[in-house]
Amino acid sequence: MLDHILSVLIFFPALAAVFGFMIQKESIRAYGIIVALIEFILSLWLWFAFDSNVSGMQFMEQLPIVPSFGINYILGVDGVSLFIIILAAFFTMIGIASLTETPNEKNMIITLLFLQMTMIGVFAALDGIVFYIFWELSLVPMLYLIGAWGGPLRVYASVKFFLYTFAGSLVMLVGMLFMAYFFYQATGVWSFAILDWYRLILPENFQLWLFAAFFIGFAIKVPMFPFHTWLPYAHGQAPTIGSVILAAILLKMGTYAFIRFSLPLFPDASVYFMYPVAILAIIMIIYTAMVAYAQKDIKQVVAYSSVSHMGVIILGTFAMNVEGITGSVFLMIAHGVVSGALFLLVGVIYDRRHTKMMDQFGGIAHVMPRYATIFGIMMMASVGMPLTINFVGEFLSLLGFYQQSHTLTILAGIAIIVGAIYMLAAYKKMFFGTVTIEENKNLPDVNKRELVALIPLTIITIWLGVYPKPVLEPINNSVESIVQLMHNKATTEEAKERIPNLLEGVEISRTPMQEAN
Amino acid sequence: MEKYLYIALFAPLVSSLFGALFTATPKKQFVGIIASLLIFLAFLSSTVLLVHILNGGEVVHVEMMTWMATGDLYIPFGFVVDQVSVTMMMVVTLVSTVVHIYSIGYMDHDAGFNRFFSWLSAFVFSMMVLVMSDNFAGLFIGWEGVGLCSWGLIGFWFHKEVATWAANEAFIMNRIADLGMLIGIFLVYWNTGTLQYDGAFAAMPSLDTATLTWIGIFLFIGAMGKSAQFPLHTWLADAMEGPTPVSALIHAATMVTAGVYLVVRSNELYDLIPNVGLFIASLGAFVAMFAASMALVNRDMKRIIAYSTLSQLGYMFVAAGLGAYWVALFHLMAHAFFKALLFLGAGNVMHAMHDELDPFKMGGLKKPMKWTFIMMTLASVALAGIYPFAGFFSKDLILEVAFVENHYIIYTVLLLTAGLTAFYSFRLIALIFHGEERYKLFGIDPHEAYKFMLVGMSPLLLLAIIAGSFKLSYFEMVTNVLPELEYHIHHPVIFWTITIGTQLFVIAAIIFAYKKYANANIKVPDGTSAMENSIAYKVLKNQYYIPYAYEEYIVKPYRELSTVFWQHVDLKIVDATVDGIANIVYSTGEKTRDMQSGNLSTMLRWMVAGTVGLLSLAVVFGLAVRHSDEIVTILSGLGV
Amino acid sequence: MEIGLNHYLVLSTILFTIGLVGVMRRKNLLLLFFATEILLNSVNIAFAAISHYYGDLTGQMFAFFVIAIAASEVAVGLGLLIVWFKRHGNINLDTMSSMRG
Amino acid sequence: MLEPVNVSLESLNLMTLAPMLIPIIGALLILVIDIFKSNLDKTLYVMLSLLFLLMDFGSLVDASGIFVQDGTIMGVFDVMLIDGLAILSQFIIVGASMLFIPLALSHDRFHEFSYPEFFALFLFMISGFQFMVATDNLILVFVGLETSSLALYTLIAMHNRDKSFEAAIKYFTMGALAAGFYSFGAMVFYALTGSVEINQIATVLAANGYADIGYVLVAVTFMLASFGFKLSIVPFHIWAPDVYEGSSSAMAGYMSIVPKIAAFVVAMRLFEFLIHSGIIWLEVVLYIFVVVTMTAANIWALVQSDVKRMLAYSSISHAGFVMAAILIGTTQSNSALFLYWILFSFTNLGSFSMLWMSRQKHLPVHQTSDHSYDKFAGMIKTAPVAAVIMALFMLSLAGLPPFALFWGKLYMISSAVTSGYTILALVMALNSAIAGYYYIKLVVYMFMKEPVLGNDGHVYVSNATLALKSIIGFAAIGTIFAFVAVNPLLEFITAFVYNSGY
Repeated sequence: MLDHILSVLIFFPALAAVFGFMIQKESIRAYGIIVALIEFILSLWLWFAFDSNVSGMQFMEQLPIVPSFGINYILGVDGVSLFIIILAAFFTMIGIASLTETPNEKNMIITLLFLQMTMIGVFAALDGIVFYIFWELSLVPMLYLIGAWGGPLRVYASVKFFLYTFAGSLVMLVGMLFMAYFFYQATGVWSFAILDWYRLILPENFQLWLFAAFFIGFAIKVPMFPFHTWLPYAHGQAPTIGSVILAAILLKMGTYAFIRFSLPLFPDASVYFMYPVAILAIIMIIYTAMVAYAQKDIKQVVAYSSVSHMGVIILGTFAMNVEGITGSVFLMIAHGVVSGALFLLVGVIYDRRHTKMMDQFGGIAHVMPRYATIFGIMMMASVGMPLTINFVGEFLSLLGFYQQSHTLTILAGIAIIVGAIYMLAAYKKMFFGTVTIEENKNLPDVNKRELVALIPLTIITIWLGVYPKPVLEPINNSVESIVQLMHNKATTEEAKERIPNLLEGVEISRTPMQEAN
Repeated sequence: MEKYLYIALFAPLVSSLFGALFTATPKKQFVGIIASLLIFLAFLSSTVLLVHILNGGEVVHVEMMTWMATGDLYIPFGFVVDQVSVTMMMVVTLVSTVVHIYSIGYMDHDAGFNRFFSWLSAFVFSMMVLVMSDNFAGLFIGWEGVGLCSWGLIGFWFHKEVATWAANEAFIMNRIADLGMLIGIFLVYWNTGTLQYDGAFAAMPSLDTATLTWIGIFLFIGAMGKSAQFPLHTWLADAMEGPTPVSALIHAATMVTAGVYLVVRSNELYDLIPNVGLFIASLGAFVAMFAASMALVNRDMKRIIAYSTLSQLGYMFVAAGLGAYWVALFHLMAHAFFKALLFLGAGNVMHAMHDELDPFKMGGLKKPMKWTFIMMTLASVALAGIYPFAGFFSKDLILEVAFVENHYIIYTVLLLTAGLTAFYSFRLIALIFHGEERYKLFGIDPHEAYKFMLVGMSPLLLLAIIAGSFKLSYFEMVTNVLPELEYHIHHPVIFWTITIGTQLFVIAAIIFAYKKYANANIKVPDGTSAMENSIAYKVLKNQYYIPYAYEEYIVKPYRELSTVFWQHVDLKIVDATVDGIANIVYSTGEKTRDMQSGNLSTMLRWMVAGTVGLLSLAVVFGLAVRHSDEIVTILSGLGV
Repeated sequence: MEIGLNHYLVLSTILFTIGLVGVMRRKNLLLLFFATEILLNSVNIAFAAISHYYGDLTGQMFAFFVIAIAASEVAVGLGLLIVWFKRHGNINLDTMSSMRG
Repeated sequence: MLEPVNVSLESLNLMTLAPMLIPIIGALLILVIDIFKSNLDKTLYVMLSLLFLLMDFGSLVDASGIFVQDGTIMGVFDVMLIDGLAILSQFIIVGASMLFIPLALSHDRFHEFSYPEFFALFLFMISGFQFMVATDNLILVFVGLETSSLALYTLIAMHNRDKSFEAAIKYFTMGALAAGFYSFGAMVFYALTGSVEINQIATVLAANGYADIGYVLVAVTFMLASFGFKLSIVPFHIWAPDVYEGSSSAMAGYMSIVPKIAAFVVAMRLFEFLIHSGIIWLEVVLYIFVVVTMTAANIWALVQSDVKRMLAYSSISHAGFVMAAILIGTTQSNSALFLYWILFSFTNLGSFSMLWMSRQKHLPVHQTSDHSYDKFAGMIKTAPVAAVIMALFMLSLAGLPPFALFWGKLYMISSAVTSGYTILALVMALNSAIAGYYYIKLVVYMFMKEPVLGNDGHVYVSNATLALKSIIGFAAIGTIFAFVAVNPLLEFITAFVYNSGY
């Protein structure tokens, strides 16, 4: 079973979802929780079985799909993907567990289980096409989640989300086809296997184009400025669970893909485009933080804040040294936990008052002290308070990028200021002051069902903030191998020097690319 | 010894968590008591450590566990108790013990009693981390931690708009400085390859001056934020919205001195870059004067003390900047004692006056509040630096340093400031305790604070008086780690003239203050008197219009810009473009769909048209091929 | 003068053009059918001529097939036409535009 | 000049005619049965046709076996040409027809199916298509083309509603025009080369080095026009939407697949040698056609309010997409064409059958047209399974992995990439994105809107029978599990296409 644990992880929820159709409406929730729980335990098992000293891929599986065209069902995890997979399982679980009463719950839970399959698939896939399949499939359940359970603008939001991402990823698909074709030219066999692509050393000008093609797909997913405008709508309209999963997992697909594809495949191009990307990232950080500050809807604040944080992740990724990339991967986890928690918290208040407008609140720290406390912890985490999970990621990302550019890092560092500004302002509006509005006078504090979701998140937030080692170590090992790979593959002088050469790196066999006509 | 270190470090944490258990429940007396006991425990173990160090025991250095480790970066949770940190530990634990005990009484009637103690102990913990950490990252943890706690404590009465506003202001201003700090840390890491103090400082001499200068500057920016140096000073005065014990502990004794501690801790760095040191010193001198001037006219008891804190911090930075690190540390310690005392006294007065802060509305309180009167007076004397009180030994030493180092401008500034200090502190004393009992107008009958509060304050009183006598033993101790520089004016005549001159000057200022404010005909100012309408007064009263400027030229524009970004850029440009593309496609469809008119003739015409179009294309192409060479010649003739 | 291949081709082209014009102009379904017939038959002329020119039968064969097909087309066409006439009482093209867009 | 020719019977090798003759025999048989005993139930005819189609299929399998052994064979005075393309396309034609025929067993009685002529014509039509693809003789192509078309017009008309007559007339008239174009084009080719066999034409033209290119282009133009009509290439697509709307959904689905593959094969035979012989003009024109057809059709599909009409436009755009294969003209692209079309036939037949299943005899008041979008509003609530299946087809049409059409698109775009048509590849990709909108629109209606009042979901299955359901189920399974079939298909197709020299 352990040999096929990844397949199990991917398809168990889907299978369960199919069976779910036969389950009677009232009991679906219990079913969903159990399935998600099993899935989560499996993912934990994966973690324990995972050998954190191995830097390469583990639990590899291979199965031909279209061998004549080089498409194979290849799975595997390394430190980079492992924890996002666990996170996906975790969030699906607490998402379902903390689900409040919704119209036709059954469809929602089945959808969530399908969504889980696609999410885990994306992070476990090691074949371009398989990756693409899950990548695209993940849109459909999300489309349904937003469109069916969302707010007044839900249809617009969901369709926008779908089409925008869809368009971007189609360009990426063309890039993948080119990649496979170049591999075919170099070796005479078609292959979409990422590990095969790693062995391909492309001339720089090809790299630039391909990088651009992949970039569009990823950047829209992340979402990077200026492709970010679908996100506020999606978050604003989506139901709580939708936003939680969108922010916690789906956004990470983009940044993960950068690390999995763009950097190792096109080291030279990555270096070439480092400054533009970094500048975009900085715009994301500062600009969206300011936009967040201007919001009136608390959920929008959190939505924009996640764009801002994704900017830091991108920056860390393009630091192209171990510190930065490790930091960005860790920050993916961190941001997943924190923003997920924040969306859950917003959901809590939304369930009580059915509004997300901050001016509808004020002084609710008096009536909901526990809620205020948890929210405060999460806010401080999101602001990047040391000893919370976010700080580790942000610190490492910025630290890493500082090696590449001092000024840009200083600009990016403004994140910790502007972040504090909008978060504190929002918190002040919501919780401080005196209770003025009648409905707020006797709001019930967080109940058990909500605590089920919030307490674990709080614990993780603190625990990984104080002791990130268990997560940081595996990530570090895998990242080291990636960085080494990049260094070895780099052809231009600049890339060679920008990407550090780690003495203990994995050996890769070079297949020089003959000029493709 | 590790045992004691861990106790000193984690007792406050335990106390904080214990308090946190009861945050949501109504007041529990025992929470306060247990908290105080735990902090006292921390104080005891710090004392043990101090003794251990004093007896020449080797530095206690523990590495608890790894925090972050990736690539070449390795950051442990490491703690060190050496001569410097043990001093800070003593100060912190002592003052916080007193403040805890005091708070039991002060917060007696507050609903958030438990929460208060939780926050307060949390602060102590962060402060301990700050001073005990053996690396910059750990320092940064404490650094942010104290910021967080100060946020929570300034905004403790979160129903008050001003309080929460001040809290956010403090937090954000510190964040601005922390960015500088962070950059400094990055620089240290990428240049020395480690964040451990010993490693980093060991590697520094080999670096080029430019880098070192940058490191020094960025680290000092961090210090400026925490120690509220100009231009990041405005938050300190506003922070007085918090409960008075908080002001005593955080905004007088400990947190604000963290900046000084940082500079002292990095003495090996700043020794290599004297220019930055000079800059620090000059800024310190400026702030000392600047803050004192604002204190002159202020009519808010706590703010006055806050400004005096600011100006004392200026003194410390002068000392530190000029390389007299041990002097800075010494003044830090002494100042902690009498300033905390002053604040707690002010707290008593506030309680007595039902949170009235305007000294002009008090007067003649020395009869009802004898003990408070004595304590505050002595504290002020110490602050003013009259022999033989603590202030004399620490503050005049700084003056001497400036003199010996031949920075006469700084010296003069500091000298004047000393006068101002004496003046405004005794202005305050006079207004509060002497003269007519103006408070009667407001129908208040003040009463002395609880006994145990006064008893609790007594250690501070004692130290405020005798702290100076530790000077030598202290010097012996800290100079093991800090540069051993004797500041002594060798020429006896000059020495005595300076010392006595200063003393006389200060005393004169005190007498002047009494003359002016202790007499019977002081009225509550109504904004009519000539002085109040003078430009200088206005300027000082409005703190040189700096807060106003910040509000006008930074906060407002930021807010407006944000709205513009959202409403206009994000929605009207970025998003509109996306939708625009979609709409263009769609409307094209709407426009051209009539091509499908459904009328058969039209359809047939379309087909024929298509064919004819192709045909003409074909003809053109065919001709082009046939006459290709002619075309080429023609084109070449045209010079294409 | 002696009539050669080109004359036939020109003739057929002219007829074809006439047919095309008819197809475009006619509003009456029946006349439209005539126009299509002209189209096909113009081609027949050309085929016959060319096949004579080349001296092989393929062209004429093609012509025969075209004739046959034209015939069957007329059959189907008229059938449709009649049904339409029964239902609407006219065979005007402009009445056949219930579907559009 | 005529001297008798004597040929030996085996040199004719009449076996090549077998696949075409079987349906003809079947058709005649059905007519004969009707003569002897009329008003028999339609099920009999359905089953008979199915039977003959099966036999046809079997003969094709046999033929493919022969092809694998000894390559391309000519027959019947070298008129018949049984090569890989012929066999593959016939597989598709017959297979799709077999999927179509059971749709006649609908729940509501539509009177076209009560006529045996319907089935007879249907079979004739199939043989027509088979003749089209199984020859490179322009005469036979013409005959096959017209046979099938004439049959098709009649079939459409038999749906017996005003719209279907209108559709039939429109289709017929334009068909006649197209026929004219075809014959003219053929004539010009004949005039140029003295031959009506494509490979002859190719050789002759190559021999004289395209001396009078102008006339060649004229011929090509007319051919393009007539095949553009069949393949519904913009602007010759103009008939398609109306005809699709007018004819029954089942028939529309059928039309979107079978006639086009036949036309594609002929187009492939005719145009690719021209492109390979370096007529830039043709390349340019085709490029324009492909891009315009894809894009324009998509854009028009966006604004449709009737699902069937939307699907009509989407089929046009799919045709344009596949037309790219002929432009690219490599083995990969040609294989991609067949792969794409097989997968497309599954999905598209499926989706049209869904419409067919929801065909009502009378329109409710709130409904503007037979299959207006709002008819499907809130389908997930009233008829979840049907909604899911419909959504599945829509997503597949949108090219969402891993459903059937994705693989077709993938391979097609890849062929564009491989032969350096980067821009084309991007255009194809982005068009899929545009297309995404209108497919998703239906999904949105089905999953995210509230059902119209009084809609109990029966309407979606009003016309359902076991036959229909099984066909749809078959299509759905094919759509979902396409990825299993892709590899064998690909290998099979590539081998056939490659061995027939395309």
